Amino acid sequence: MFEKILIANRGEIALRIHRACREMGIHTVAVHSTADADAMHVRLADESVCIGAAPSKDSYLNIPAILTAANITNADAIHPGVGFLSENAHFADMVSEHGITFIGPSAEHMRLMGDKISAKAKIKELGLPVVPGTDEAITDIDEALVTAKSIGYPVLVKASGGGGGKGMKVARSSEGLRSAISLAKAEAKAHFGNDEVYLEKFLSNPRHIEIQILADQHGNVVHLAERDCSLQRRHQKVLEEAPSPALNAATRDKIGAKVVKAIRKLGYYGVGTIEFLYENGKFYFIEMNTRLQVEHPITEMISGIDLVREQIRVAAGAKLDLVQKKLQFSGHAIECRINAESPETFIPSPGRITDYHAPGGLDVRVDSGLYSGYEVPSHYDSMIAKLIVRGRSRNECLMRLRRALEEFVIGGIETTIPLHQRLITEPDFINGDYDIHWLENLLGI
Amino acid sequence: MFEKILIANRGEIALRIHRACREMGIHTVAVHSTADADAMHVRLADESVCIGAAPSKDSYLNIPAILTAANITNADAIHPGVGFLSENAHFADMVSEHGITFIGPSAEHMRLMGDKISAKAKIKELGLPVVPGTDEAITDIDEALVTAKSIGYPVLVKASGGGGGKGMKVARSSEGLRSAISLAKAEAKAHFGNDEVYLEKFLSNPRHIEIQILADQHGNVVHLAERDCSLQRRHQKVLEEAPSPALNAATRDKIGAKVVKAIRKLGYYGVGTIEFLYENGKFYFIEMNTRLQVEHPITEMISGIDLVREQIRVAAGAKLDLVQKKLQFSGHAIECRINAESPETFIPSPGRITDYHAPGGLDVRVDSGLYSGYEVPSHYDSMIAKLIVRGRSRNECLMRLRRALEEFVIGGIETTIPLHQRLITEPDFINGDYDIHWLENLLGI
Amino acid sequence: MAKFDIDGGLIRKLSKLLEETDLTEIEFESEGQRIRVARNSGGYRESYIPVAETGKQAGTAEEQAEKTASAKSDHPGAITSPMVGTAYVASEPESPPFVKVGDKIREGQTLIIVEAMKTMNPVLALRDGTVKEILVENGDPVEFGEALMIIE
Amino acid sequence: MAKFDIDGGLIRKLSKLLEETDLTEIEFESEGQRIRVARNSGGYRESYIPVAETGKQAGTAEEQAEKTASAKSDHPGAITSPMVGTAYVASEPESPPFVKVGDKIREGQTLIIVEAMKTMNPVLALRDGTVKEILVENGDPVEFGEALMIIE
Repeated sequence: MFEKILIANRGEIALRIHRACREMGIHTVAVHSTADADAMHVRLADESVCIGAAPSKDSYLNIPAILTAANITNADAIHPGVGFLSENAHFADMVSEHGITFIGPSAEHMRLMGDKISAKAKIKELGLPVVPGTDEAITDIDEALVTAKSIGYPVLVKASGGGGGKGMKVARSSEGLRSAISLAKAEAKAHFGNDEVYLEKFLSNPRHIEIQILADQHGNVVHLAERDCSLQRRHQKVLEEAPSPALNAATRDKIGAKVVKAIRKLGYYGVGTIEFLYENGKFYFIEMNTRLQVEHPITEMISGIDLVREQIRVAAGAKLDLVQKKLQFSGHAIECRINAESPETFIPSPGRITDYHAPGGLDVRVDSGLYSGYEVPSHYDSMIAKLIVRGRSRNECLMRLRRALEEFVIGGIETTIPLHQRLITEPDFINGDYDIHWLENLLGI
Repeated sequence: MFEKILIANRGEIALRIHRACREMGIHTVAVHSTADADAMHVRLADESVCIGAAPSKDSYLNIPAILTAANITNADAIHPGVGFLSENAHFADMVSEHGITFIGPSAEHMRLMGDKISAKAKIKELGLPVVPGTDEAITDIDEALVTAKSIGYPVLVKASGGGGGKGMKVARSSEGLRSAISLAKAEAKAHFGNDEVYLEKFLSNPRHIEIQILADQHGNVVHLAERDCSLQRRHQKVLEEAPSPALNAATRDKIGAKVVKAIRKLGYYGVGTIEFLYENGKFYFIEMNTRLQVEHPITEMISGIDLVREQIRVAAGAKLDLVQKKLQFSGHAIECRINAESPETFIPSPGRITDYHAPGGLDVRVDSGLYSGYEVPSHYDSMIAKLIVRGRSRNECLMRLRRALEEFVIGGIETTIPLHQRLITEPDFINGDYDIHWLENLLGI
Repeated sequence: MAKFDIDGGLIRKLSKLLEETDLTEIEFESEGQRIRVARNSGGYRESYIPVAETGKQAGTAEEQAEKTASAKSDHPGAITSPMVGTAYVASEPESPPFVKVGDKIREGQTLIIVEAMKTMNPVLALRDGTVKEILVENGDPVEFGEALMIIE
Repeated sequence: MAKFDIDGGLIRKLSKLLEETDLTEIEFESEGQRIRVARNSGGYRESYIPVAETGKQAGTAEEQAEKTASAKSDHPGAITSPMVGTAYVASEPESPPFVKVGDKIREGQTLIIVEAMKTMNPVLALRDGTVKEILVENGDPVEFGEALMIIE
């Protein structure tokens, strides 16, 4: 097992990883920007190194600085967390070249899944259902028109190198398709420096359902059931639940088994998430995330498994001691992402936390680096806390979530707590009756 | 189900009960002394009523005030919490007479178990093992000498109406017995107004192991495994764990089944705890607590069952939906009682909390009414927080506890956090190798 | 010891200055004399309670009323309830009230009755005075320490 | 008692000064007169970090050193590290150091080298001055922004 892990991230996820390390008896190195010198995980870590100025490119995306920090602290592994360099295959290569273990899958798998077109082709080959569409980049508009007709409108134009909704356009007719393609190309070029786009069937009212997998380097693979992440705003997840209100045990087992088989065939190891759209009882692969997910705690709450611990173990070459048929998923869990934003306008609200009080009690978990007096920096993502609640049933979980939200105090800045309080009173949400558009419709976007 | 529950208690347990009520959609009434007007549960409750001055006898033990508060707020049930009036059969009677449900067992069962001699006789009759000793009060010294000889020295002289170690004396010889009896009688008289004492075998190195039971009013009884509460200081529990490091599954099932059978025969309903001393593979009944226990969360953590919720349900007449053979106890849980006391001298340290930060993350639970700026009153028990941690194994639990204690910040007063930090580094504790005297020996008491 | 001649006007002036300027302390010394005023320099707000507003199901109006009552109970002429119970301002529903605003009252006179557990507990005047304000209505539930009326 | 002549305008002026300067206290004494004004800053300690001491495995001495280094990096004459890396005070292990305490230096002169990812990054003087203090030893790991030396 590792002696010392460098955590190449910030915020609540850096604290999450620090906690797993401490619990495994592994020393931690926090690397941080000048804006995060007072962060909770920096103070709790065994060692900390300031690696650059506040902008991410100077610090959390600064590969030479992170590798240098790992060298001078003698870290034997680097955990990339989520976001930042966590899906950067080049970084994973560099880490390995320096004789340090990258806590994640192989760089090849990251590269494969990082490109949407190659990912889709591979997944299709592995026998998982994909969204009907072209397997290749659009080079010719006329060809695209033919393909779109065969798929059937509406169709979606997506950037090959994209993510987060950038470079995505819906076309509902052949006329619309022409402009959608040129708009998507322009956006893709601007955001990813690559104007490659491709075509896909546009699903009208799908849910976003993702399967968590965990695999070791010895061919053992398990799935840890699904998460329903349909509540999104501008392609950003807002609230997630596990299991999905839309799946029954048979459907879960069936897709789970398919995914496990595919991952084993792929030879993938580490944690990973296969994201699907789910509509009319059918799954359609959208992408695979080759890293920990923000919403991993809800899976931990229903499976009893510490995903970060397992991720570190398999990165160190350990064998999984989990067997699919012995895994039990019990109860229901919901995560609310709490952002430093106006709950109405979603304008970011960085600043000083004057009061902080986290809810407690049975089956209530808070993952957050906040404390009274902490200054939320304006340079990064606005997510400042995750409230995760478990109940024996979905209803119990909702009731517990309601009371936990009542107890949560974050003063001095605006947060999305009121949005979550509103969400859990919506009849559609209470009934589990929502799709990926539901939240935006509710908010009138 | 109840519409509105009055919580006749204070501190973390009042907050605990409030949380269960909120999660069941039941309105809460907090009754409080003048010293607790700013308490967390008072602020969170739907309604609050100040029932008297700071001393407990004027407020939390003030039966007319509590009943009047229930009347004017139209509460249909009263939860007595732990301590205060929770084992007062007279109070339970008064509550019923006012047409309000007492959330607890019948007053008769409380009365029966409240008297140590009648409790022991009954438990013996029900087939549970008891500590060898006289079944009756000592009236004659010579008779006591004969009995002591037949039990075998050392023997323990105990007050019939006692508790908390008051009126308890060990005698190691017949000479010692004479003075032990007169000392115990004097203490019993002073503390309980009743100088009745009785004799019992004194166990040298027992563990304190208690079985949690839960029973409805329809004859359904389950046990929720055991808690090991051997770590005590002056008969006050300091740290508890579940399951006990000393029991294996077969022993657990055997004593559990015996207890369930006895409780069913007794016709008892509500939550309850059968406390045993455990030495050389044998259990010896000491007492039954006819109420919720402070340490109930560790049972919740390994069973997944919300004990307060179940307690409220069965008080309302609902049937248990739990079946013994379907209950699973998974993982390991430890509770640290955090007191406002010097960790070395145990001198109480009431005062204002300047900084408060509770630990978070996976399987870490905090039950506490503390917040930054809260003033810990000097009138009551010094327990201010409970840190409860779960792990898949005892070792994982210990590692998690260590990191959670590191994160816990309570500033402005002294607390016993450093004591707990010390305890979990002790090899005997790490090995689970301790009895009820271990902690006092460690502390040199 | 020489008589210390406190200049109340000066203190009031300084107090107002403190308020106006949001200072916590003013100290002044002149010709062997020194004065210092300060106000609540606690380091945190007094009795700050970190409770999300939504935690309270009771309306804010009710809370406001509660606050007012609590403020009244600090009034030097407040008569507070000796117990939790129901306040009665008259001996019978049809009877005239024990006292009305403006009444001159004498020590020992019954001002109000608080009923708890079916026992009637008269609240007596502890000194002579005049009823300035009656804060409860007949049949109102009252808490321990809640102000019932103001006598001056 | 002599009339205490409080200058309200003066206090208001001091209050504004407090605000402007972000001071918490001003005390003034002149010809037997003394005035002092104060204001609480914030209601919580600045950059208060609620971390239990035991959370830090690193010794307190190290922490102390860290604090000192951090204080030094605020020094107006501090030369700080442009990156995380390893500091070298000389071009070769056997060579004399680039600069010594007391040396007069000229703008553009190499003061120290920070090595990161096997590249050598010279840290140059931005103006003329004198080396007052060298804060790192040859081969020391340095953070971004860490003070390397003081030039005056």
